[in-house]
Amino acid sequence: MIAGLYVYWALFAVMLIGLYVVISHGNLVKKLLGLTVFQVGVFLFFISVGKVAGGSAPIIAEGAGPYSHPLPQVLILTAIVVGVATLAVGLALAVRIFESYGTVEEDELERVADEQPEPNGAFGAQCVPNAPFGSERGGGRS
Amino acid sequence: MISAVMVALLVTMVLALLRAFLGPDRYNRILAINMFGTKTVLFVAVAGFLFGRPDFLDIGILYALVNFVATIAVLRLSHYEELVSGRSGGAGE
Amino acid sequence: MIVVDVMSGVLLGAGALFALSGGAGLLRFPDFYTRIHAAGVTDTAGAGLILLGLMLQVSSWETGVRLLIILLFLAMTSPTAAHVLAHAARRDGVPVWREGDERR
Amino acid sequence: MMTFVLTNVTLLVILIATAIAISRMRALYEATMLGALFSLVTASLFVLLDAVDVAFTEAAVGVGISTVLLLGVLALTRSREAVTPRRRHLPALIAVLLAGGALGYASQDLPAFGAADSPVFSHPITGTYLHQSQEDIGIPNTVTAVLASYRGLDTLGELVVVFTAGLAVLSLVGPPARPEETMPRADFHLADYRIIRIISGILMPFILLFALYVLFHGEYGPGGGFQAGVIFAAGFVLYGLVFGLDKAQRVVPRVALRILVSLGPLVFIGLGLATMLLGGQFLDFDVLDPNHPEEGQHLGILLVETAIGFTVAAVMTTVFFSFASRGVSR
Amino acid sequence: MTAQLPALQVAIPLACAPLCVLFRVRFVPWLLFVVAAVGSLVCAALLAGRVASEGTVRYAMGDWRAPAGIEFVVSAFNTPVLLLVSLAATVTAGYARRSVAAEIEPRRRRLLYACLCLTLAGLLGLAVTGDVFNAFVFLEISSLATYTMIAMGQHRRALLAAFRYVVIGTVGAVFVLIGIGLAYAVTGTLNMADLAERLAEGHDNRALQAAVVFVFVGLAVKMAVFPLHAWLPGAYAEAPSVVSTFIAATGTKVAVYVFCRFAFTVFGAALVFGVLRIDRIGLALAALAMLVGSAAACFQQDLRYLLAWSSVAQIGYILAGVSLATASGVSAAYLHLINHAVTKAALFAAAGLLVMQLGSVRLSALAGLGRRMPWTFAAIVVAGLGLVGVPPTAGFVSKWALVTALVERGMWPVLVAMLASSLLALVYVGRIIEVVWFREPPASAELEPTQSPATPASMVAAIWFLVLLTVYFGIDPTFPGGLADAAASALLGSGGE
Repeated sequence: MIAGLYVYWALFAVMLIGLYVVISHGNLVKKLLGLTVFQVGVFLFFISVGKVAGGSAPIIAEGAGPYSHPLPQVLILTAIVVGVATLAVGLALAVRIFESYGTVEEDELERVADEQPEPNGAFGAQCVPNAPFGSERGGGRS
Repeated sequence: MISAVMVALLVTMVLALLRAFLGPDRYNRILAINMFGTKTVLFVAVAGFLFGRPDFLDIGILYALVNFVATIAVLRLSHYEELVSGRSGGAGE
Repeated sequence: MIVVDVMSGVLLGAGALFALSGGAGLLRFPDFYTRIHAAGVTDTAGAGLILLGLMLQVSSWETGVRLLIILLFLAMTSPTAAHVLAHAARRDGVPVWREGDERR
Repeated sequence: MMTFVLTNVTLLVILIATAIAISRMRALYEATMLGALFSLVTASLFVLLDAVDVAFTEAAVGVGISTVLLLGVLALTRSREAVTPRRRHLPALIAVLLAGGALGYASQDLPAFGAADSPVFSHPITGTYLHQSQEDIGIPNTVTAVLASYRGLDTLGELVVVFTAGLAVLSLVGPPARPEETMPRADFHLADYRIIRIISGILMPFILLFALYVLFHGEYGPGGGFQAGVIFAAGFVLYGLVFGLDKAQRVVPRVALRILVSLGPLVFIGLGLATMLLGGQFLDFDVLDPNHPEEGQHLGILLVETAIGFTVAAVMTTVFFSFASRGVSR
Repeated sequence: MTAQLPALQVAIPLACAPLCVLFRVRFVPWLLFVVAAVGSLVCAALLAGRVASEGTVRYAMGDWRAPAGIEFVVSAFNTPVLLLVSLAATVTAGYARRSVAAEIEPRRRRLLYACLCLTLAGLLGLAVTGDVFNAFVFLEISSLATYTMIAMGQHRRALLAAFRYVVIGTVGAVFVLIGIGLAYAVTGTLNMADLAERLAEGHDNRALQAAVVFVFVGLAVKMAVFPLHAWLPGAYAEAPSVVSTFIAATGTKVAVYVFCRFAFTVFGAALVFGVLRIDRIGLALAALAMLVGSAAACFQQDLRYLLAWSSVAQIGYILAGVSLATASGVSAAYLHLINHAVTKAALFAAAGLLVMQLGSVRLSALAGLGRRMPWTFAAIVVAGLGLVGVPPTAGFVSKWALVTALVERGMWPVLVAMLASSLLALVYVGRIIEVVWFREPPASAELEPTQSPATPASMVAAIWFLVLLTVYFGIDPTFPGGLADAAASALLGSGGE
């Protein structure tokens, strides 16, 4: 019983850890990291379904024995790129939220939203983040 | 013999992982992860030979490249933050 | 043919030992700079030996070329990464361990 | 066989340990680095599970792009070392227990791991993809064959998703600043960057050459459009990190990026419409070369891979430049 | 060319999106969105004709036979959705020009139009595809484009609403992916028709039952069903008014269609409603959604939040209809899906017009403006009555169909919840009417009589077209009713079709 399913239980554990991080953590960037862990767990599950014992990669070569199934690998190639696309959108939002609210912690966000409900629209950057790439332009609005 | 090397690599990876978890400050962790990356490159190469399909070594090249880019990125971005906050005395010692 | 197998066995064994010693050094050494010495040396040397050992067992020249490319790439980037890491740590003021200090 | 199980178990244990460490790690920088390690272990597991193309993509994307983006955002949002401890444990535990229960309940009837007679392998399309494709399409790498031809629409959808992500970052974090706006500060040209400069300078041509190799080698070995695009982007990221944003933007001008981002999907959809006009179905590459369809499939797959390669490279580089110049131009 | 219609349906909007980004000349992006919307409407109409005459239309992508390749299936159950989404897109296109010019800064306009084309293409693809994983990909396309558009809202709260929707939406999409993975592991195929055949006998397979649960939890997030609806109020209210008009009419509706498609034609009603009793859970959640949605709507201070919470309640009605699993129930659900989409699009469009004219739609700011802008507020009142379900409007027809379906199955508690929710709807629509017509405008409004410039004809025309449509469907429900009955019979009759 255990011999056949240990992989699936390990992967289910990874998925659940990711889900736990997404829901419990307050920091927006940490949530996205948890989301990545959750998605990777699912991808590994798909690929382990397509694996045959003693098989080899589905690249046809003479006498290369049984091949693992190519279909789950195609699906996961698509899913990985979808995951990164969602991560990029989430991170862009996190940067903009930091510039508008001054923080990326959920509880502080609620406090800031209650204290100053009506600053000027979403485009005003309250504070100037540091320049991570060693370049400085004339004093940004601080 | 190759499976012995595989076992050695796995043990080294676990040791590096322990240092990554224990590492008191950031630099110990970067070092452990960089070492883990190099061992993964070797793991892929040895796994290719062990399981009979040695012609998939492009992945090894990619691992080495990506490991190098990640290490430079970690140093470049985290290091820079210290420079800005001026804690390390700016331009030089 | 036996000589080639023996040679690759020796190389692989040496590489494996280097890797293991690097891992052990990483845990046992007291502070960052000693650990980076352990990791830096064994990374490059261990990788080089294992890849050379594998090269002797290669069947087609394409695989051999790929192993050579990995070897060259690792030989260039691994020391660079170690250097940059040590330099960044030094600039960041990570204190050097003196005899008698406690482990950091 | 034993070494496979041993390696598999070890890597899974490392995977779970890293996942727990990420969830418990309070400092965000360290959590991101462990995220890079997590992707690396996942990629190694993919290699073990014979998913070579997926290992390629996961390593390039998970360690290369995601880590750099996460670190860039952490630098931009000046995330403090420690994350505030306030956590909502109760809803998380409820969700995890429910999902875990459902997964556990499901695992009892799942086919055994690696079983050759599982429903997945006994389905007739296995034969179609592995053997029939050699006659219809004739390329050894069946993953690329299925990706680009049998399920071409999935790949088109995926390319559109990457294009949408590029639009999102362009609209949220703005287009990358113009090169002259991003002049590096005086002390940036430090002696300590000279060694990385030299090494990166030497490596850059080989990285781009390797990306092109991966792009055109996709039919015979692991590789393909997405992997090549991400390797291109990793090369430009390295160049941007080491030589500063302004030099990187001279290498890859903004206009070229904007054109390439929207050119890729157009080429792919145009190819689909072209096959329709030539009398076939949408994305049916047989009609590209009427007398011997196999050549048509080769041509179609090559065009698809190239379109994907350039689009993914352009989008990932635009995303990186936008994040980088966000810190600068503000 | 008519053989290629299903592919054209998705290809036209998909091709317009990158073109929008390439051609940055002033009105070209808007023109491209109009081309995409009208093109998809023409394709939908032609397809509806072909389905009516020939029955199910199958289209193999890349000329690969079904289980190996991806196929599009257009039948009676998805033509109403195609027509609805294309119609909503066309009306939004007409409405969009002035509204986007007023709310979005020039640099972002072409990106918004590109995202509108992508959302349209994603929703149409989701409605048409016959492959399970392909549905996941189209779901991601439409979701990602929607996240981007919501984040273009004027207020900074839009960013928070977009981020919450990204996290919840992605977790929902991954749940759908887990469900697909479990179903694939048990059957080995991704084609819906093939999946239905192979699942016909394995009803006691636990992995399959878990797959059903995971897919439906993921879809419940996309449908904003009661416990998982947290993202909807913020997303609809903070988005630019063009975006909220379009996604209010189509976003959750296509998710309901996918729910029906999975429940009836993929997993089979016997498994979903027989073995797993999803109908009891669905009816319970629907009743809760009705009550909570309507109750929350009564306490909102902002018109758009009020409308968003009322959407949560209306989705409860549709879910109640679907969960009955009877022909009359599903037909009533489809009818309410169409009527509510048209009504809610009219209301959000009117709210967008108010935002453009007055700057904000807080109820306090709207006090006593009924006389100053009679056309806009008359439209709001008529559409509001449609929400409540007052006889001349379409809302009454679909609620009546729902009541008869509920009575037929004898689901009295859900019936009571429905009536209570309609009463609550009367409360919040009455509140709007009272604030707008019977209250004295605050002193400040008097000072700037010029505040109401000439209301743009294109926007008022779009709003009144939708309102008249609701009234027309109310008086002569044969067209939507026919579509709904055909869809219900296609879903239930064919089973594994």
